[in-house]
Amino acid sequence: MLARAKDPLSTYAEITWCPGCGNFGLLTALKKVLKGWQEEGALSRLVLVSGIGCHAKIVDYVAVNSFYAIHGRVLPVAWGIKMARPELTVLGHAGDGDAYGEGLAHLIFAAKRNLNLTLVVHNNSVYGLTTGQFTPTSPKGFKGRSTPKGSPETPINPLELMLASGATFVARGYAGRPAHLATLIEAGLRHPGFAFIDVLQPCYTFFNTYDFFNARVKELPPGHDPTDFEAALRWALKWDYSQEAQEIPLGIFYQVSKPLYEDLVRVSPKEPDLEEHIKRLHS
Amino acid sequence: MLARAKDPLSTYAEITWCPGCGNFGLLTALKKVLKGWQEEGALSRLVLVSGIGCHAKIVDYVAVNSFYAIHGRVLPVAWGIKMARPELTVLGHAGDGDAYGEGLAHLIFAAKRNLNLTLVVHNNSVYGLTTGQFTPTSPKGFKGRSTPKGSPETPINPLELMLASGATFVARGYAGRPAHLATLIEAGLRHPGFAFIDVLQPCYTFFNTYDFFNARVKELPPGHDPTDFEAALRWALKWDYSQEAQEIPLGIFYQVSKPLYEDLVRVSPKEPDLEEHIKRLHS
Amino acid sequence: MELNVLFGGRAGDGIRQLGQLWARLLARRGYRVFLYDDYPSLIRGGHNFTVVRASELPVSSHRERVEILVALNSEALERHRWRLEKEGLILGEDLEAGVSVPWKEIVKEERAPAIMRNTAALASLARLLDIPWEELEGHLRRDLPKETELNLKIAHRSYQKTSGGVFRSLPVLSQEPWPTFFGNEALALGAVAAGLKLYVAYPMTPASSILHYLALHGETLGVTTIHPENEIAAILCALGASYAGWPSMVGTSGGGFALMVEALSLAGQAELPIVIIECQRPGPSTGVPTYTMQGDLDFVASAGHGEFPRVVLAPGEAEEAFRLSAWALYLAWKFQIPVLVLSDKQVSESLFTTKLPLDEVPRLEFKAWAGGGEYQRYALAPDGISPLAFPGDPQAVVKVNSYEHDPYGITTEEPELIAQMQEKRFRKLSLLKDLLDAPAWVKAEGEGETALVVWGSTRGPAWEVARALGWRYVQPLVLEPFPERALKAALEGVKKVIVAETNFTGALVRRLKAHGIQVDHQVLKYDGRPFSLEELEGKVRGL
Amino acid sequence: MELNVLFGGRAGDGIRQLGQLWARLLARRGYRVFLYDDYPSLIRGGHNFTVVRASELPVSSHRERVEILVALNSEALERHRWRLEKEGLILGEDLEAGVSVPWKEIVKEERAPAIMRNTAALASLARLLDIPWEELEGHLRRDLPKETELNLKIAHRSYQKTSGGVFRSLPVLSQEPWPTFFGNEALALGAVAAGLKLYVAYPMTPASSILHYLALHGETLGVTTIHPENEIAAILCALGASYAGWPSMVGTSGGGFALMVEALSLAGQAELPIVIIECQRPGPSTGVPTYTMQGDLDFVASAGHGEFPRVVLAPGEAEEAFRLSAWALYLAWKFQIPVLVLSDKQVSESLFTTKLPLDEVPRLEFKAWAGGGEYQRYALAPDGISPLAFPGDPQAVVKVNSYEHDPYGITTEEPELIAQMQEKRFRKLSLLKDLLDAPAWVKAEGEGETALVVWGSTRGPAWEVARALGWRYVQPLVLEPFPERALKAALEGVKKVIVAETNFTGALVRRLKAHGIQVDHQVLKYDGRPFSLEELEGKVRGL
Ligand SMILES: Cc1ncc(C[n+]2csc(CCOP(=O)(O)OP(=O)(O)O)c2C)c(N)n1
Ligand SMILES: Cc1ncc(C[n+]2csc(CCOP(=O)(O)OP(=O)(O)O)c2C)c(N)n1
Ligand code: SF4
Ligand code: SF4
Ligand SMILES: [Mg+2]
Ligand SMILES: [Mg+2]
Repeated sequence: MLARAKDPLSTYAEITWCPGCGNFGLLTALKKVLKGWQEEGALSRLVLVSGIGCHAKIVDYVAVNSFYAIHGRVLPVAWGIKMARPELTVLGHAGDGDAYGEGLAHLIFAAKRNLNLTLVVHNNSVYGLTTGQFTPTSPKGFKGRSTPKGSPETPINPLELMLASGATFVARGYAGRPAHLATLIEAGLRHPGFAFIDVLQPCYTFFNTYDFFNARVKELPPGHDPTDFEAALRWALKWDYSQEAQEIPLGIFYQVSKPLYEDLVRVSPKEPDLEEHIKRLHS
Repeated sequence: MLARAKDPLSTYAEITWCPGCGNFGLLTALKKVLKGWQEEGALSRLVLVSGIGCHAKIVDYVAVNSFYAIHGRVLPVAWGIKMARPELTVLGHAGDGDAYGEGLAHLIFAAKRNLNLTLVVHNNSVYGLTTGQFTPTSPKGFKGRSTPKGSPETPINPLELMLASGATFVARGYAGRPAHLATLIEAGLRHPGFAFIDVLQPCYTFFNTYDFFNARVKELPPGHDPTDFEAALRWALKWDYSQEAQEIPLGIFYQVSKPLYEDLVRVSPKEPDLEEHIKRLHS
Repeated sequence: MELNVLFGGRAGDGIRQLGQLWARLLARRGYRVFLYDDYPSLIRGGHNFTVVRASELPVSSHRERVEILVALNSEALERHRWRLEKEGLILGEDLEAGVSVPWKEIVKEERAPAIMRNTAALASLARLLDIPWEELEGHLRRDLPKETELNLKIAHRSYQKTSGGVFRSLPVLSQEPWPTFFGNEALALGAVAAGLKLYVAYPMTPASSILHYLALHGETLGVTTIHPENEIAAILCALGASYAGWPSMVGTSGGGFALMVEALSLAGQAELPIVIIECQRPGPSTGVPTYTMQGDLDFVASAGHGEFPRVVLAPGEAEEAFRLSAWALYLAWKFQIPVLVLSDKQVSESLFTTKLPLDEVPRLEFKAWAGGGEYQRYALAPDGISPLAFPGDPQAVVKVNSYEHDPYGITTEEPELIAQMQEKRFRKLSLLKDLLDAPAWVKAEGEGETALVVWGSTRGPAWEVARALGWRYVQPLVLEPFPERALKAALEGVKKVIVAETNFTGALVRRLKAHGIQVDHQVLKYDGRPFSLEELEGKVRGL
Repeated sequence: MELNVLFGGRAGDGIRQLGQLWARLLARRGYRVFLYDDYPSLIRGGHNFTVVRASELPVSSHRERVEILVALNSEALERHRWRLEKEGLILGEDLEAGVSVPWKEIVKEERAPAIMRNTAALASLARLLDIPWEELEGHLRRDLPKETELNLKIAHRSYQKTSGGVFRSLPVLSQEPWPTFFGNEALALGAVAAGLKLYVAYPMTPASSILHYLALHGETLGVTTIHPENEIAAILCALGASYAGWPSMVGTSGGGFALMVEALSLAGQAELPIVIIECQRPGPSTGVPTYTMQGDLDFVASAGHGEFPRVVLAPGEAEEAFRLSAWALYLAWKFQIPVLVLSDKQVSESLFTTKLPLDEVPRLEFKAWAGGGEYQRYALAPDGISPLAFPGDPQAVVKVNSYEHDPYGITTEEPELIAQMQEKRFRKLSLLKDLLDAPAWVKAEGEGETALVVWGSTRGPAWEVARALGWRYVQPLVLEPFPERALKAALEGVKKVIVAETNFTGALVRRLKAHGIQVDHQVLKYDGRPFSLEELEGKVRGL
């Protein structure tokens, strides 16, 4: 049996994250979302796609359709699934190495195209599974195994990049607040278009940021208007992913509606009349 | 003889751009710059790197060191040259398909790292050499050979992306104004850090934008402060690379100084004492 | 009865279109034609030429020598004069000898774009070959839907102005006219015939025209066509679709394929059906992008980390292209494996007349999950083929995985399971060998004791040469798994084996030898050009 | 005299470090050691174990059975009890039988991190093997520069608390102690010895530790180390550096190498020297990332579009790793070609004792341009090797090109030049064959009529098995170009050829057969685990 008898959303796979890993919070949030879909009888319409890394193991742990892909390629796989079956809802789980390093180009294009997908980035600012190298969101000076003297690079701000790339849904969650995170994921799944959620995920073993985040994360004020691009950008610029910040905002920074890529590109399958086509074009 | 007797900056290679191609303007600008370097006796310290496409042919046409690379990979090649020989000045020539499509990730990382390179993008909003498909900067609705019903994608704004990625020099030129363009390239080469120059380059054959640009391009006002990030962003957002615009600003939008990647990472070559190293570490 | 015409001019003169119009005209008169197109990697300028060979019998190669040379500039004349047969005809403008027609003038006077000189040239040619104006008009109306009237006006004036009498009469043949296809069109249509739903490709010569064709006709053909940000996205998008139940295909050339290799291995591990069309051009690297070479066989046959079964098919002309791309999709889904179709510029961008065997190609089928019990994507089936279900099925949880996995698709690191899964996947190879190491997959004709063995595009000239010399002609359509038995059977009684291919190291020769088949002579060509008929014959005759 | 100890526990228990400390301790006593590390792909939890084999004679393989089992948890005990030799010793906590020491308690009382149980375990083991405290203290001071005092405190308490007397005495051997190296460290140092200046790599098991090692010691070794955004950037950055005159290297595993293939072909066309280390792991795709397999030989040997000469070297232990990576850099520069070093997890992540032959490896040299006249990067040299100049040279304009090009490096599409350049590049292959198809590149030992032929990591157990059975031992160090002559010479007089490798399809077997060498038996293992000594012996004995 794939699913555990006592917890049918879970599989028999043993969870192999380090004790204390932020991914547990993410799993809690995901399961909360899945539960809702299950209750609505819609679980089989959901597909998860993951990269490779600690984050990616999440798909082994839930008894839901999944494509455990390769490092950096969550988005093109998700895109293909969606092109074939637009009635499915596709949720990607990527790491920060995955989404902002190896696979960065796909991320910008997913936003540019407004693909109808949701992407959750387990952003621990470290390559967890390969034992602690710096990633595109590691703070400058981060001492990882490939940068023993400290990272020479300034981190990117994924929210800023996503806003600059035309994303229609830009949010930030925190693995330490699974209930809030679940609402973000749910909102992302219901958003028609590309929903991007950067999730601050402490890596207990290689970059333990619990204290740093606990002291700083704060939900966006209720008055924030997510359709206001400039406000969204201002909020996004509040924190530059360095190790210094007064306040790190969480929530939906930006959400607007734009035409969907799939509606513009997808051709409905049909039985072509090849004979006719050849007569018309090639004879 | 590689160089033409009458024009020693040029090679014997026959120029195979279409008559009217914007690349001629770019070549004029480049030659102007090269001439200056030649007069200073510094030409041999210059290295050009190109991708593949119409733009890339430029390296065949000038009698200067060059690495005619592969599609999308101008920047990592340029990076490697610079790591090995920081005393060389490296100028990349990329296409828009090259820099914003196949090689987008490298561009963002070059900016993030502040590599000490200059990149000129021959942005004709089309894949010229492969006969006219849409690129990441083609306007929505562009009818190319891969999008006969019109491109389904919104163009990216490369300047906005570069600003969001931490670039320290962001400029825009126009192939129709080679003299101005030459000043931008020269400024880019002298900028210590990553200098990005998007050059509007009409493709006479597949996307003739001369009239469109001639009517709209305008140099930034002299009062523009290139160290003002917000002002730079505001100017960058004036035009979204669509086919509608009142005014398309040209010039240096942004220029600031940040530490150079190479200074943080490069180890000077030396003769290692392996015996000692092994004794210390492995015995 | 045969007629060879060379059209030459600058890029941008519309040489290929001119050749194509001529080829289609002849095809409609019942001729079998072959069009070879030679052009450098640039958009305007440089020198292009197109050779159209027409014959009563099927042809898929070009001759070096021609009866007519149509020169759109003087360079064409200079470069190709040596090709002209005695008594041949030169057609052009301002010629010293030959038939001159003032096309430029006509076009100018009609204020038409310069490229319409090609219509004018066509009309002159038609006139010289005694094609009635009404017939030509009919062709042009069909083939030039844009600016038709202007084109007709130019054609008509040029037709009238062409003097010199009839060079030769080209009788309308009584045999059924065959349609014309570029190789890439046939590759596209084969996959469509088998059930293609999604094509994803990043432009790259000489594969781009598959993308252009499907983008243009996708609505009619029921195929969604995507041009993504790069080749990596292309194949992963296609694999996502395949997981979700849509037969998908990607196409590229060697450099783009190189970027797909990581995902090829993913298809191997996750057992996702996928068809990859690789249109070769001379390498290494950017190489000579608009020319031809058969230099990627070893590469595609062993690309990808780790070991997994795959199929490599190699068509030599349009009908084979159609058949093999249909088979590729069929095999990919039947066996849940990646299937590679290895074409090259010479097959992909040449024009052929052929009747595509629409009813003879397989339609996609697969082992569908019958329901009942719990779904296991990687059930350890005795034949290695696990039943397929797709996400969205309320009865099944469908998990695919790039890690080694258990039958449910959950990651495993257990030694026994690792070995079992590897064995499961390779059980498919035995089935594949049974299917593909069979006479149907090795073309063999003739009975001689000398055999000319080729693969892919070298088929065109080789088939004719073998016939002409009374030799046996042998051509494997599948290269991986290598059809050793079928080849040995095809070569039974042969005393001398000659292999011809357009590469430097002899990829087919190496394979034959590795499988214990002796090769007496190898004829290699690696200057980016295909063998012409005369050239190949010259090189093998007397061996 | 031999001693085999297995250390087992959870990931995060510091098992590998424990094994390494133990191995180094024994190495300093004059023992030759080999450390095999078995761990799943996770950071905490799961089950890890490390086997340390020590002997008076050089060893590079592990035994299945051990004399001592050090269990850091009960799972280790359960899983590995079967390995224990009769009269073997179990060391752990809360054991029913064996020697129990309350490590957890000690660590807790010292308020030390839990992982320091490994120091405690080491101390107990030392005590049982009669290692004086002072000696242990010396080792710990050297090998644990961080938190040394705390570690010593724990070690000392544990040492004291270990009762049960001496299990066995381990004499200090009179032979010279050899240093210890992980395979990846030897690969790194070999390249450094030959003149490496730049290493660029994206992390990927089992290659990552080359990156970590060079990043940490680059300052000392004179090597700039870069971790870029992906593997594509890695190799192109390295090629840029190589163009500018810096010897560069990249390292990765199969999936990362797949992403480098396009640039490999660029190196082939542009004739840029580059060394690529590919550390294999079980595929296809993500596969089983922390285990081992020899499954990528065909892939690396023919990766890349188009045809170009390359070299593939495959070391089987640390000394070979050192030698071959030095040779790789040498060959890359001497011939201006890409050279691949094919390692695997078993070579890369095992620990060996060896004296690296610092003075026996070649130092990089190349044919430098002598100046005078105009520089041509691709001068049509008789030996195919054009003299090198670098950008910055005031006398030379240095143009490299991914297109086919003329001697100056300017793009060409001319058929004659295309052919000439292809011939020029392949002239290097003849030189390479002369150099590499030679006895020095095929290890051969023993005189038997039965030969055990292996490559890469299977060397470890195979060499010992062959010795034990009185067989001939044969191992090609170079796989491409395949040293056919040298292998045939090494196999002269052999009546029975047995090949062992850790893959499914028998890559070496296939190569031997393709080169006319008969193989009588193939022994394949493809469960992700290397052969242990006993396993290999059991499988080949009696064949
Ligand atoms: C092409 C490729 N390169 C490298 C790797 C090795 N690799 C596996 S996971 C990983 C890093 C993952 O980091 P991240 O995406 O941040 O995930 P995390 O483990 O932190 O959740 C890498 C580099 C790989 N699997 N594939
Ligand atoms: C990996 C790879 N994919 C595709 C190609 C084919 N290709 C050559 S040039 C080009 C497009 C170039 O467009 P752009 O960079 O905008 O240059 P332009 O020709 O417009 O100057 C492409 C797709 C290639 N050479 N390599
Ligand atoms: S290494 Fe970090 S991210 Fe990975 S499981 Fe452990 S704590 Fe979590
Ligand atoms: S196709 Fe366009 S970009 Fe290329 S040479 Fe012609 S005009 Fe210039
Ligand atoms: Mg991470
Ligand atoms: Mg362009």
